Amino acid sequence: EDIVVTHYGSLLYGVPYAIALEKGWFKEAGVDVTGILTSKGGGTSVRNMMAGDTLYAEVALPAALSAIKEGFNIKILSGGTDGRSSFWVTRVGEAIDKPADLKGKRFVYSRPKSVSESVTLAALNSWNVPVADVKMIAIGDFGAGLTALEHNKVDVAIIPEPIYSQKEKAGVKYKVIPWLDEKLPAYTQTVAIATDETIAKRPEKLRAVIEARRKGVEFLYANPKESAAILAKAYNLPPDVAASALDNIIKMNPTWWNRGELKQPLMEAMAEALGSVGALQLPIDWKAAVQPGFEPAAKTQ
Amino acid sequence: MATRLASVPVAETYKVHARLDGVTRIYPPRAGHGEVHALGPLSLDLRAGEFLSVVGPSGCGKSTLLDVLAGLAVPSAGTVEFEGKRVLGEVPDGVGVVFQEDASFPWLSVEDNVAFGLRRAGMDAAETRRRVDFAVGFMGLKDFRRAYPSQLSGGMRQRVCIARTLVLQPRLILLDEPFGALDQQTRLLMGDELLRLWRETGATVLLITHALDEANLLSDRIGVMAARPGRFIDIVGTGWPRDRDSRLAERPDFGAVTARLWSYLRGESLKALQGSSPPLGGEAR
Amino acid sequence: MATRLASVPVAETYKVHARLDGVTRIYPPRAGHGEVHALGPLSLDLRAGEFLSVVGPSGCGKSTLLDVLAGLAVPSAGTVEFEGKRVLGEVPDGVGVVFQEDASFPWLSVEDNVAFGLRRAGMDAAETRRRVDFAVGFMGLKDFRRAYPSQLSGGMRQRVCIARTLVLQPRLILLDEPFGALDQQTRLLMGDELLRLWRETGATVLLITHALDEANLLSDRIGVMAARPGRFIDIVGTGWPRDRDSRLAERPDFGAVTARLWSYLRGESLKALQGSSPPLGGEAR
Amino acid sequence: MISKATIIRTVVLVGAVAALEVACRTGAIQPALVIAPSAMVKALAETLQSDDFGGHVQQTLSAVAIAMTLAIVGGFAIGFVLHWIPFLRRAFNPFLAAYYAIPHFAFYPLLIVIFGLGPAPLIVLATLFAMVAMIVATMAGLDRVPRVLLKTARIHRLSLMQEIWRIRLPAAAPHILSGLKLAVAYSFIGVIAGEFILSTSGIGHEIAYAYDNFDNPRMYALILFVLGIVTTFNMLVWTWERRLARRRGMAS
Amino acid sequence: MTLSLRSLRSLRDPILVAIGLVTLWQVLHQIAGDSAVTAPAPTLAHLWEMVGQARFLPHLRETGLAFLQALAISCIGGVLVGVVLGGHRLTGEVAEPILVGLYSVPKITLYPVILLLFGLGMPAKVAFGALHGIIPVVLFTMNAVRNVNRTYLRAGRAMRLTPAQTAWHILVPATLPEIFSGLRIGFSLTLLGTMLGELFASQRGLGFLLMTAIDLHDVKTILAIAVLISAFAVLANAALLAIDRRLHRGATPEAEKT
Ligand SMILES: Nc1ncnc2c1ncn2[C@@H]1O[C@H](COP(=O)(O)OP(=O)(O)OP(=O)(O)O)[C@@H](O)[C@H]1O
Ligand SMILES: Nc1ncnc2c1ncn2[C@@H]1O[C@H](COP(=O)(O)OP(=O)(O)OP(=O)(O)O)[C@@H](O)[C@H]1O
Ligand SMILES: [Mg+2]
Ligand SMILES: [Mg+2]
Repeated sequence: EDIVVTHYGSLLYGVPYAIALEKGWFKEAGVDVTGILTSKGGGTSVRNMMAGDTLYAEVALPAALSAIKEGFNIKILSGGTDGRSSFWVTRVGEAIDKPADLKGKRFVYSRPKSVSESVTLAALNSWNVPVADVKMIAIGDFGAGLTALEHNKVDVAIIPEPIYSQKEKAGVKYKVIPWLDEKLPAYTQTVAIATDETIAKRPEKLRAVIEARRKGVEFLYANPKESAAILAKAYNLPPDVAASALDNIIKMNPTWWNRGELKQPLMEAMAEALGSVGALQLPIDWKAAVQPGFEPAAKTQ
Repeated sequence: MATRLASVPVAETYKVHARLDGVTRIYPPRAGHGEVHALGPLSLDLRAGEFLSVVGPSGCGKSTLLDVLAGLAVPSAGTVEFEGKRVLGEVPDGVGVVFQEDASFPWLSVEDNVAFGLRRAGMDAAETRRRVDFAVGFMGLKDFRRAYPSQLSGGMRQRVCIARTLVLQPRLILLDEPFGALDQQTRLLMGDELLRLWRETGATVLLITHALDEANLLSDRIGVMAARPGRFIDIVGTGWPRDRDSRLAERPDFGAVTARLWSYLRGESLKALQGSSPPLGGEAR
Repeated sequence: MATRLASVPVAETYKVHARLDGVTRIYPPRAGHGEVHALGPLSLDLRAGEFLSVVGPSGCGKSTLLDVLAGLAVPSAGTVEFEGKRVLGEVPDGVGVVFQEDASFPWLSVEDNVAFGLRRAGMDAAETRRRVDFAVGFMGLKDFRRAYPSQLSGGMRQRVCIARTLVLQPRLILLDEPFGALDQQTRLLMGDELLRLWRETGATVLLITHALDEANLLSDRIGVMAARPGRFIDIVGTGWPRDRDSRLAERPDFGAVTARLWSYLRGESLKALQGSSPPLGGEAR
Repeated sequence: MISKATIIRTVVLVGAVAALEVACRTGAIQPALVIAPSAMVKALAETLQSDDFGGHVQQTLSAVAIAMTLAIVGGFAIGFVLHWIPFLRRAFNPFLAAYYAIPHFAFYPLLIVIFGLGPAPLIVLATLFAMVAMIVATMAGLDRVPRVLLKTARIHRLSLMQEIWRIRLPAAAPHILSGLKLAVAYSFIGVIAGEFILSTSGIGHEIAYAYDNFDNPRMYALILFVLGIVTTFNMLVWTWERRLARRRGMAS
Repeated sequence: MTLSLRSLRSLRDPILVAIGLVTLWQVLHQIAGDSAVTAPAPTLAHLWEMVGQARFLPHLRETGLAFLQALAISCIGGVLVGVVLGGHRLTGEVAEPILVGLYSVPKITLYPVILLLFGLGMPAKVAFGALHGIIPVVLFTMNAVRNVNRTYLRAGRAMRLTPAQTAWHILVPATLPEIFSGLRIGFSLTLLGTMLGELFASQRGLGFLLMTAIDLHDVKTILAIAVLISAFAVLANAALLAIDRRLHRGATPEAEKT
């Protein structure tokens, strides 16, 4: 079986799967996962899952919601990742130390109506900075954003892990703005989905994947060191980068990798953020979007 | 050449080797110019084993006639037959053509050019080699057998094309000014060789030429074409013995035939130069 | 044509209009073939206002000679002069050339082809029109002035190229078998016109031809070339009056010159056909 | 007068569209993947009426127009220079076509540094993409110019520019056409694909946005729109080619 | 002797260009800095290290396999289709506008359709690669065939060649330079297309490596892969050029120096 995990191999959504794969927990749970397909995020992950007859996918919540909204036959099964996991940075020496400093600054985001835009707007809003006072620049992807930052074409960028750790290890210095998204409510980033057909025909396989992932998440928190080693191997990262990346995330947000529960308020927070920039039409019919019965059982300890 | 080429007797099998019946050819109107009535109506019986030349003013439709006869162009009206079968948009087996334009393949060496048709017909290598060697030598291209057409003079390229057609030993040979780029002496030598080949293989030959004494010398009959639209004003029989060569030109009655061709053509060429000629009545078979 | 073309007297200004001095031309070795010694060493003084023809076996280097003289090819050794200045890899002003190959521009209509050089030279529209009209009519292409070369016969395309060169009224006219694709009658008519033009403009003409009586009829002198590498065996002076035309052929001494050319060429053509000829001594000026 | 080819082509296209329509309507193809052509047209009509659409179209088309012009003119000029100077040709030839293998989208950051944020990097990308085909075709075409025509040019003592414009270009034109057709296609591909990944406006971005948001009707409507514009351009080239061919006796 | 000298020279010039490109690269690095372009030396060292790793080979093999299949389709299919469209007027007039029109649509947008037709995995990659590469080959071949000297075709007909013989023995050799121009562009685009296919959905292949590198903003790896691919494409192009020169060596006179 193949499964799709968004940004597998680069961003850290896939760590629990890497651990489960390494430990053989998928087989143990009754599903033989042979490959984890990656994709460039956004709608592509969902489309790939549908076209490729893949069992299961962990994708960005906005993508899942849009697809469902447009009538695609998929359902949300269980939770993936929630809350903050990225650094807000500026150039070293740039004087952005308090909300008032944000005035007139250039913020970079990936695409209009994307998560990054909605989060940026929400952060500004939380500090009562009117959008009219800043400049929002869309640039395509993180990498280009960083380059633009270095060349003084923008002032504030978002760096997810493990890029931050990698840059840090490579000696690139950024000035982190930790307080910027402090007041933001937590929100769901990724969720697990499957097609209606798979849900009807092979629910036990889906449960197996979710169960194996759950074990991976628990292992991850219990053994960060070993997890970092597995991550380094699966993602081909230098061990120290992997370790620092995991460390940073756990420090910043100890519950980023969710065991699999769907946290309704966090999902709604995301939906609202998207709705505020017009990327998603509210309200969401959560009943139709979510397929109950796949969330993992309560903690087994 | 003939010495080494098996003979293909045609005369016994067919009386009329090829026949044009009421043929016309009209080029459709195109960019810049209206339709061109290039040929006919024209009828001609090409007798088996005869050597017929066609002369006529520039632009009168000689090349068009050859295209139609060879099956390379479809007549706008009328029919063409070869060896008793209708020719319909395809060149029948046994017909060989040398074009007025340079048709040597620039990507092949001289010998590969000459061998081209033989190889495509599946002739075995030894026989191909034998025939090519002979033809190349005979055409005076021995020193240039590995050269490419871009390294040859105009006349040499023309000789390559003649060789390429003759090695195939066609039963009907159609030649469109094959000696146009050759000097007179070479023309004579080639003419004599062509006559020998013709005699020994019994092939039927239709030759388009501008040189009237060449037409006279080589032919049993000479068709004289009127200015466009091309039709035969007359077909002059020469009555020369089959066993002739260029020494024929010394005969006293030789000049008379050339003179007759001259007198026919004088008016036609002028007409052709002066523009659209009125339709002419004369048509011969 | 000449009646309407202003005359450009050349004879008074230069005695020797163009001069070849010890010219050779060797084509470098290339795919399939070694180097080809095509021409020379050869020297020639082209007198101002004369009509000189060149005859020689196929492949002997006539076209190469023309290229060198026109400045289109650089001689491997020796020098070329035109109107007292050295010709060095550039075609001098006042030289017109008609090539052996079809050089009509397929993207231009007949009249645009003929007007090409005039327009490039910045001739005003009215004069261009006048000259083009005249040349097109004179070449018998009136009915086809808006046609494109693909709609013309071989001989018609050749006439387009002749017209394109002559409308420019060059002082030195180089012609490489310009009448090769024309029938004999048209050739004669064109030859007479060429003579008239030559007489009236005083231009110098070098004509490469395969037709010996044409060479004889038109020329003051006739250069006879040996088989490759091309050199002059002899340069035959005809002594015809300047004021001649095709009726000249009826003179009793006309035949003698043709016969002399014949006798020169007989051996050369055979040699050319039989392969690499030994170097010949004869060189004429 | 409508040519036979046009009729057949229309029949083929109508058939294909009808087959797709049927396949979609009967559910043989899920609407999640491809929508019915009629739905595409309907969506296109709606899209055309939305107010911000004109801006996107204008942005994309002006970028395409600039890229196309630069590519065709520049491609011919560079092709000519390379043809003219054998040393340069020998030197650059292996690199030319290899350009297409380079994953250019990986260099957006670099382009942003050099050309800034805005339409410039897109235009540069599209121009380069379209130009290389033009260069290659120009060289191939110039190789084909018959030597006797070049001799004729020299006889007429044409200046270099005259020779290029009056002889080489028309003589090579039928061969250069393959490059021209590709240059047209690649200008569109370059700009739209660039917008797809990089930009935040333009048709390409709109398609990407619809794609990411699973707005299939809008996505296919936009693709249809692109197809329509591209076809219009191609038809212009095609008509011109046929005129060339007719004069030269290639078509009847 | 002369031959080896000449081939030396034909090697020397492109090498000079390559050196120039590397210099340009260094300059760009100075201007743009590590976050946009890493310097040549460390990048090449990184490439060397990458290629040396055992885990690199499966990626290479995956892409190579897909590429070879796609290339076969592009080249063989492209020439065949080009000859047919160019040689048969009606077919050409019917099909050409459709083909070119479809080709001009950015292929990323056709990705869902490709997925629909071929599913996820090798066939989709091959299809994506061939889709990119085949049209240039078709266009160049078709245009050249259309402009083949009519007299050659008439000569072929006079020798009673079958359509296949005409295609193979006249159309193809007469249009070889253009076909090779098309093949060179087609080759590179097939390579690009194959990688683009991997960029969207994959777990192996150079495209996968490239995508992760882009996601991680790992400029060094991005450049290393780009250099690897470009070097491969340049070498292949040089080889194609050399074959082309050999194949029609007699046909076109070298430009005469005057
Ligand atoms: N492809 C064509 N399209 C239109 N008209 C044509 C075409 N080919 C020939 N013609 C016209 O048909 C007439 C006869 O042409 P053809 O080539 O048969 O003459 P020809 O007798 O061979 O002349 P020449 O002795 O000059 O070769 C000419 O007037 C020419 O303009
Ligand atoms: N580009 C070339 N490369 C190599 N050899 C050449 C080239 N052009 C001509 N030759 C050779 O030079 C010799 C003379 O050629 P040229 O064209 O001058 O002959 P010619 O006298 O004009 O012949 P013809 O009467 O057949 O036109 C020939 O043997 C030919 O093979
Ligand atoms: Mg003719
Ligand atoms: Mg010659």
